[in-house]
Amino acid sequence: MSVGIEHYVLLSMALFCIGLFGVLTRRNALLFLMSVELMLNAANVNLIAFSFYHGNLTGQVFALFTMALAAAEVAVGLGIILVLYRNFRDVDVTVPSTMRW
Amino acid sequence: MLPIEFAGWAGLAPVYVLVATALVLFAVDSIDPRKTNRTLLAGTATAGSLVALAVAVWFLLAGVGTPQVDGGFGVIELHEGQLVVDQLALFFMVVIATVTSLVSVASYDYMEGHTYQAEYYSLTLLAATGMATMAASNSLVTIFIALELTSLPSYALVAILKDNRGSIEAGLKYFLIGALSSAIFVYGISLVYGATGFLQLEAIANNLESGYGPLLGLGILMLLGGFAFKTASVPVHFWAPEAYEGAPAPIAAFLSSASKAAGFVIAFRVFTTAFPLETTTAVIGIDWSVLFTVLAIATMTIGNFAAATQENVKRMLAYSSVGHAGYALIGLAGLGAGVNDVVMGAALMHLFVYGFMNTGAFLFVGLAEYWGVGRTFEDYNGLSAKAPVACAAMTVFMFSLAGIPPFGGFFSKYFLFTASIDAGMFAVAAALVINSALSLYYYSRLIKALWIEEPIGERDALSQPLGLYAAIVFAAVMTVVVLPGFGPVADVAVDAAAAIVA
Amino acid sequence: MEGIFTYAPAIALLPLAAFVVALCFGNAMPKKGAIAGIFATAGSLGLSLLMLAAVASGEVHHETYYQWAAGETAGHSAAQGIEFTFGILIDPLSALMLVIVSLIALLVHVFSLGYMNAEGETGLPRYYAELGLFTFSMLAFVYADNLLMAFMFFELVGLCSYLLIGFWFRTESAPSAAKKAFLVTRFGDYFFLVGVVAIGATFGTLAFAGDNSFVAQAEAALDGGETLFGFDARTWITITGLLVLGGVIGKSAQFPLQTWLPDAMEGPTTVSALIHAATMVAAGVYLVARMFGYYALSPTALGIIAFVGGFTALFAASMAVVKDDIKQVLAYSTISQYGYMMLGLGVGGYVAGVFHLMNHAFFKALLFLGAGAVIILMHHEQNMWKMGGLKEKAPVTYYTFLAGALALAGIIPFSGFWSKDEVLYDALILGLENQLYLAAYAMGLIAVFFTGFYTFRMVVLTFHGEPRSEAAEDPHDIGWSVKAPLIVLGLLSLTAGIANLAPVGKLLDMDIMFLEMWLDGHYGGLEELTYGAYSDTLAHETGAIAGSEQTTLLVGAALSLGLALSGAGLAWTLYSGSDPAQHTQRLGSVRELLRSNYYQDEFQVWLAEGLTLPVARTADRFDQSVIDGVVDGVSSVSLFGSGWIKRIQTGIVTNYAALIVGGFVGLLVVLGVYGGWFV
Amino acid sequence: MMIELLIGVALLGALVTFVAPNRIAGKLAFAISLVPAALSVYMFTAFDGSGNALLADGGVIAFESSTEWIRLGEYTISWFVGLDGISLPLVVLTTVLITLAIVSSWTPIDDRESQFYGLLLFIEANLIGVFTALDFFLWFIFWEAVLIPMYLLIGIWGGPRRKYAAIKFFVYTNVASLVMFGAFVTLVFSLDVTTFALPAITTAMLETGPQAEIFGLGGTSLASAVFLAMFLGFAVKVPIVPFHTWLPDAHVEAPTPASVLLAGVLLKMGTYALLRFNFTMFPEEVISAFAVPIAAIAAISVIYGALLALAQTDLKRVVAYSSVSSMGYVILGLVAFTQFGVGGATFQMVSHGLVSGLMFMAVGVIYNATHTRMLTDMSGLADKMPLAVGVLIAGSFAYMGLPLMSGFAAEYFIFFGSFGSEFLEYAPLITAVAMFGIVIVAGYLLFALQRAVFGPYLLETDYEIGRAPLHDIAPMFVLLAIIIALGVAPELIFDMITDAVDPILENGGEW
Repeated sequence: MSVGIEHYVLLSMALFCIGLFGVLTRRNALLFLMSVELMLNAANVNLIAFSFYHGNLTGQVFALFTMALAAAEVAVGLGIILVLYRNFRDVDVTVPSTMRW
Repeated sequence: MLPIEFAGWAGLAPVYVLVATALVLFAVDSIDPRKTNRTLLAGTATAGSLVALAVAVWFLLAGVGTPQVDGGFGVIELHEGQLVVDQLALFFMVVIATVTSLVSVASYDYMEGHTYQAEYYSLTLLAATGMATMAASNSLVTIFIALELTSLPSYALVAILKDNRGSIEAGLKYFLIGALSSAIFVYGISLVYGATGFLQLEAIANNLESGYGPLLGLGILMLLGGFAFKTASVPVHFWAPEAYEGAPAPIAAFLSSASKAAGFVIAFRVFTTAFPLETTTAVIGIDWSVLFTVLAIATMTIGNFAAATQENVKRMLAYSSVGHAGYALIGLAGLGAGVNDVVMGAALMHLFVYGFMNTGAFLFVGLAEYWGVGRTFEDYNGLSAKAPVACAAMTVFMFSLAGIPPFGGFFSKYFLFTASIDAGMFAVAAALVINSALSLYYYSRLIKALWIEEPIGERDALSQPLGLYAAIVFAAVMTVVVLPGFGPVADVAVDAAAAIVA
Repeated sequence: MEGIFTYAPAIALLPLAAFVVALCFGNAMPKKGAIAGIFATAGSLGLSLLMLAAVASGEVHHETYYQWAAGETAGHSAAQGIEFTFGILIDPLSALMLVIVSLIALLVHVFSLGYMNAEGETGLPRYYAELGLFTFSMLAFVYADNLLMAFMFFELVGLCSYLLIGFWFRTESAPSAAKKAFLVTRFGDYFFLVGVVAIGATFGTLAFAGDNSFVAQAEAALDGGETLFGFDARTWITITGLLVLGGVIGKSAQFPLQTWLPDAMEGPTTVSALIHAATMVAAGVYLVARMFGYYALSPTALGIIAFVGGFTALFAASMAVVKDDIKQVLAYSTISQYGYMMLGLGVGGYVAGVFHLMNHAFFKALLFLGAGAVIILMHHEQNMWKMGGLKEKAPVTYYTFLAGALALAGIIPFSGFWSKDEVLYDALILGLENQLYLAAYAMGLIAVFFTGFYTFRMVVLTFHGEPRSEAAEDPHDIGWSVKAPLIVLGLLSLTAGIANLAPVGKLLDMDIMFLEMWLDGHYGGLEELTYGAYSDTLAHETGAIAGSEQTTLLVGAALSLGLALSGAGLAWTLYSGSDPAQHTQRLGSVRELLRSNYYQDEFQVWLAEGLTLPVARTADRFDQSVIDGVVDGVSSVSLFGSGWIKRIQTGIVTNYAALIVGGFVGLLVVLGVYGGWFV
Repeated sequence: MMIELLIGVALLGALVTFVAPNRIAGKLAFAISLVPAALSVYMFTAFDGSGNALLADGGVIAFESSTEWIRLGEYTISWFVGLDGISLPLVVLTTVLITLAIVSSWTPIDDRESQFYGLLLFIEANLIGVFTALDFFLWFIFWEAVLIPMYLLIGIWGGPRRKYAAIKFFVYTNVASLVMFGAFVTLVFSLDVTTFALPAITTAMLETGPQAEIFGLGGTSLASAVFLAMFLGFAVKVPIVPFHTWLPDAHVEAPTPASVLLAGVLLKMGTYALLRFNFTMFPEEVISAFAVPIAAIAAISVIYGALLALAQTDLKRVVAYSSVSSMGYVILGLVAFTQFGVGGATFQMVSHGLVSGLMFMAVGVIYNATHTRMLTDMSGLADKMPLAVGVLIAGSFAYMGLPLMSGFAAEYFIFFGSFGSEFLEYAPLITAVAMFGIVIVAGYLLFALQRAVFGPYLLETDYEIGRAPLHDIAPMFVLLAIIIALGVAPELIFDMITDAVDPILENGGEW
């Protein structure tokens, strides 16, 4: 059986939904971040699959960009999580909730 | 007379100036990391953004982006259309550079005594670079990169007060929501790419018909996640109140004015260039301007209603900023009714004026934080007795934000109102009326606190920090002056809008 | 003589000048402004007499002096434009009235020297200024040549009476009485103004005289059978006429708007004299006479005037019977006497009405000034039961007062007899033909008895018998300025009847009915404003007893004289003697009714405080709670909504993520369904 | 350039006064305000306009000046000002009243004077703008900008409930303006014009009417809907019952000079706008459909407002509610749509401005001395302050429409114009009902006078109540003089008013 474009899309969607699920349920900041990475990777899967499908390299190149930016994002994210831990002694994202309403 | 007669790449000169300034700031800091010369740093940042501003204005006046038949230089395309310098881009570069310079000047006093000053300024400039690039981006790739270039320094800037729990909380929330929305955004890009096979906006438009409707529709919807995040619109507006409240006031001003404007410019460009209304409707089976109509109403309503009963001034401004995003969304909601240039032009004008009045308002909050008078309305009571000039400026901002003449906000808001009627959006117009009334209530509450209420306790004389005062007064003067001088603003805005929606 | 009319405006303007002078410089002047007033009114009187002479020589003055406003009429009017002007009309009627008004005003000014200055009142410049303004307003009203100008000065007269009645503003009662006077007359003036507006809008003119007068227009409309404002012409004329009559009823204190007048006694007695005799109250009746041509077109309106007059005459007289305050008695007598005038005019007795107006002006001024003298004598005591025996101590006052009383009671040969008799005679002959009017006549006739009674009750209690208080035993002195006006007026009360000895004239067939000839334009006048013209328009059918005019005349005169004398006689028997009893107990429950003025004051107070005020308060509560409540409610609901909406922002970032995702899923579902993505 | 000069002087004066020291601010502002006052009086004498400024029928707009300002798509917004017989008297009223209000502020305002007088001059600039602007956007800028100084004047220098009153005034009238703005812009977009200049819009409206359909409405139905929405918008500003509740609060809490301006000029903005927009731009056909309801509301406003005034015990509130009543007359005159009706309504705008200004000044002077406005607390003031009380009495009678004072002329014109109106059905009946207001107004004012100024002097204060200083009294005498002058010679302004009113009545507007 040949692997059609639909399968890639389904895979990426599943990946995206798993990531989303993680975002919604994980309270640990690091896990939240990882879930977001998962969602980004879902997009990468799509991009590469579609690149193949359309026969141009744009998608693949863009996937590279995405990865690079994801890394940068993680770098900033980790920095913020670090100061979060310093200030709140916790990396639970639901703890800082002084600002509301 | 223009460098771009020799080289097209020079069209992005404002961006280059900004990024160069950022690098210079890094360099300055690297030479002697232990010494902090505030004047030098703030001066460099301000000078850089002012040069960028000057270049952008010069380009605009010289006719870059103006069609050649009208005696201009035409639109400059770079990298095969990945980046374009047209009137729209330059218009927003002006807004962004203006806000950046105001913020830089104000930060001189605000950041006094804080660490990481050089990083602060260079991050600001980097974010400004990202925003300016967003204005010129004409491909989903460049848009994404520019967007991230804006976002990442912004996260850091919001959280830059490392010992301040509010700042950290704000940074965290901003970052997490930002990460989530950029994931959604990228996924949306991938779907659009899947549906059309291209990422360059005109190319997308040309290949829309070949796409699979639902896939494209979902992609467009998810793209919206990125724009809504940047513009702090429903449904991705949740970060805004917290981020603005917790961030240093100049950064809040920066984000709520410049970053929002940048978000709008890509939204405008993407939706008008890549997804022309009629073609897209034919493919996805639904008129996306309806989507923006709903979002505009929801955004302005949620923003204004939530702002109405705030106790914390900064948070009130934050919500009002959400409300104004709703107003600006009219620019997209009203497309397709035959008056595209006016509708979108009005939104552009609003973002332009907003750059002054909102920045000024947040900077005033920054001034209050600098004084240490407190954060709530009550804490502001009777400030006018001690600082009449700053309070008069703040009054100008508030009335302008409320759309009361004779201030610049009047024209832009009423043009949006006019445009929404012109476009036949009576629901939006009605929502605007209700929200406007409500906003008048909470803006005037602040004026009441400043001028009418008696201070709760004795207050010492307040200092007059030069930078903050200069920025605030300049913003106030501009807010006033822009009213009589609205003619050129309106011309440029309508022309810029006409160029992309035609 | 024609040139004299050049000075006509000065008649009114002189007192106006006095007003300004007294107001601005009164304090610095000798006699606190009285001199200015006296000179001004004397000048007015002199000019008025010259006018009278000019009219007598056959000239009439009718000139527009000033255009107040002009514009287009709209709609219903035949005329295209309308001009509102100030003009002067001096014809026999107004010339006569000018003389009366300026004479009384002059005498009141002189009397005030004794009554106010000598008594050490404060605020005299204000007093004389207001008197001046009062005189100005009334004189201008009298020779106004159109209805609007008349209305304007009619209102100013009201203002001045308000100010003068409230002269002693430091008391509780005077301001209250002033307010009542203005309000009640204002109520009448409301109808008057509607009438003015209606007449102007209907006919496009408000002029009293000339080819283009509203009367002429109305006649033309009648002849043409036009429809005016959806009514046939006569009905509309009746309606508008009655509207104007509203103002008359208010000012002339006719039933049911007479209640303000007795209260108006709170003002200085001099002011009462002026108000009752020549200005405020006279204005109403004068207005009816002035536009008699218009009323003549509407028999219904005239009938109503007659009945109002007849009823008021009787009604007020009955209340005067039980009053203890000398001024109160006079006040009710005024109401009653103006009722006679209205009756006279209502039955078409134009001459009779004007004649009585003239006579009444003299004898009522006399009585009030006399009462003022008594009050001076009595050290400001007004209760008649505290008086008595003043006859010997103040003979001048007594005899002049008596002359006035006899005139008031209608005893031959005093002036009041002649005019009252003529009024009643006119009513009688009309009533003989038209039974309805007989009732009005009957009321007038019965009132004669009461008049005789209360007049002599007053005279006897005040002057006869023994002094019943210390003040009465040792009266205050009075000066020449008090006596002189009394003497002048006393003589006039005695002799004014000569002007129109109608019964004598008719019985002896002599041409001595000077006033009738005067008003009929025999000496000069405007044709359409003559008694003859009015009678032609009216074309009343009159009857006579036993078919003979003379018999009717004699029967009528005998009846009224007899009743007057019997009333006077009854009073004499009841109250003469050194220590008269009150006798009012015999009236039983009627006494309370009369003393309380038929509870009319209570009714009107109830109207104001029991009805209008609660309605106003209810409206206020409604306004505050419902209307304003809605406004505030909108804001409360908004703010409540605000509090609710901002709760979405929980502060927990995971919730935000969920809401964002939820938002997108919601949008996806909606868009998907609309866009058909799920198919 | 005269109008620019007027506005410019006021604006510049406002700025100068803002930065002047408190000590001299009052005198300085007075000196500055004399310039616009003198200028406007000069313009009054040099007035060479004719016809109505909005109706291009051979008339001349006086002191006209126009420059293109902003282009919004195909639409042009311009700086376009000029005067006609309707607006000129109102401009003079504004400048004179401001000058007098400044003088009358010298006593009561003893805090932050420079800001206070600066705001007064600022409001003057905007009021002049409202009455002179002939471009919709320009007009609307001035119209809205008036709110700012008034909000601050009430809020800062007002009475105990000033915050509530200020914000209510601000928000309520602003919402109304938005509604009106929306309605009018809708109309403009349906017309064949590419400008917001009012004369052009009027011409297009009357000659061709709406060309486009909006919301399924076109032609007469669209015009009617817009007429109604605009009427509602202006009704708040006027105010007409039941949109009047902001007014008593604002009036009562405002400091005296602000009350003077609020009652004297700001209320006239609403009626002026009604005349300029609703009753000038729309064809008779549209107006007549609403004539009876509007006239009925006007009559209700008169009676209801007067009844409310009757129920008050606060002297200032009495005067405030009576404004509601008086404004009802204006509406009645407008809707009668006759020369005397509309002309009288305009005359009443001026007259009521003077009279209510006078009343508020008098009440203010009394308040300065007694520190109370409650009728129940006062008694016998005539003894203590004869001049102030004398003016109060004169003002009261002017308010009641005493002949030879301007109020009578105004009311008489209105009554005369509306009674005979063929345009308005049931005109005689409605007029007669409304006229009953003259009785109630006498009732409550006389009642108030009796309570407050007559009777024995009873007020207990721990200081001596002295006579008011000359600069408190003088402005009132100036007003009184003008009131009497206009009452004796209404043609001073009535001629120019009717000259500008006539074209309105003649435009048939047949589409």
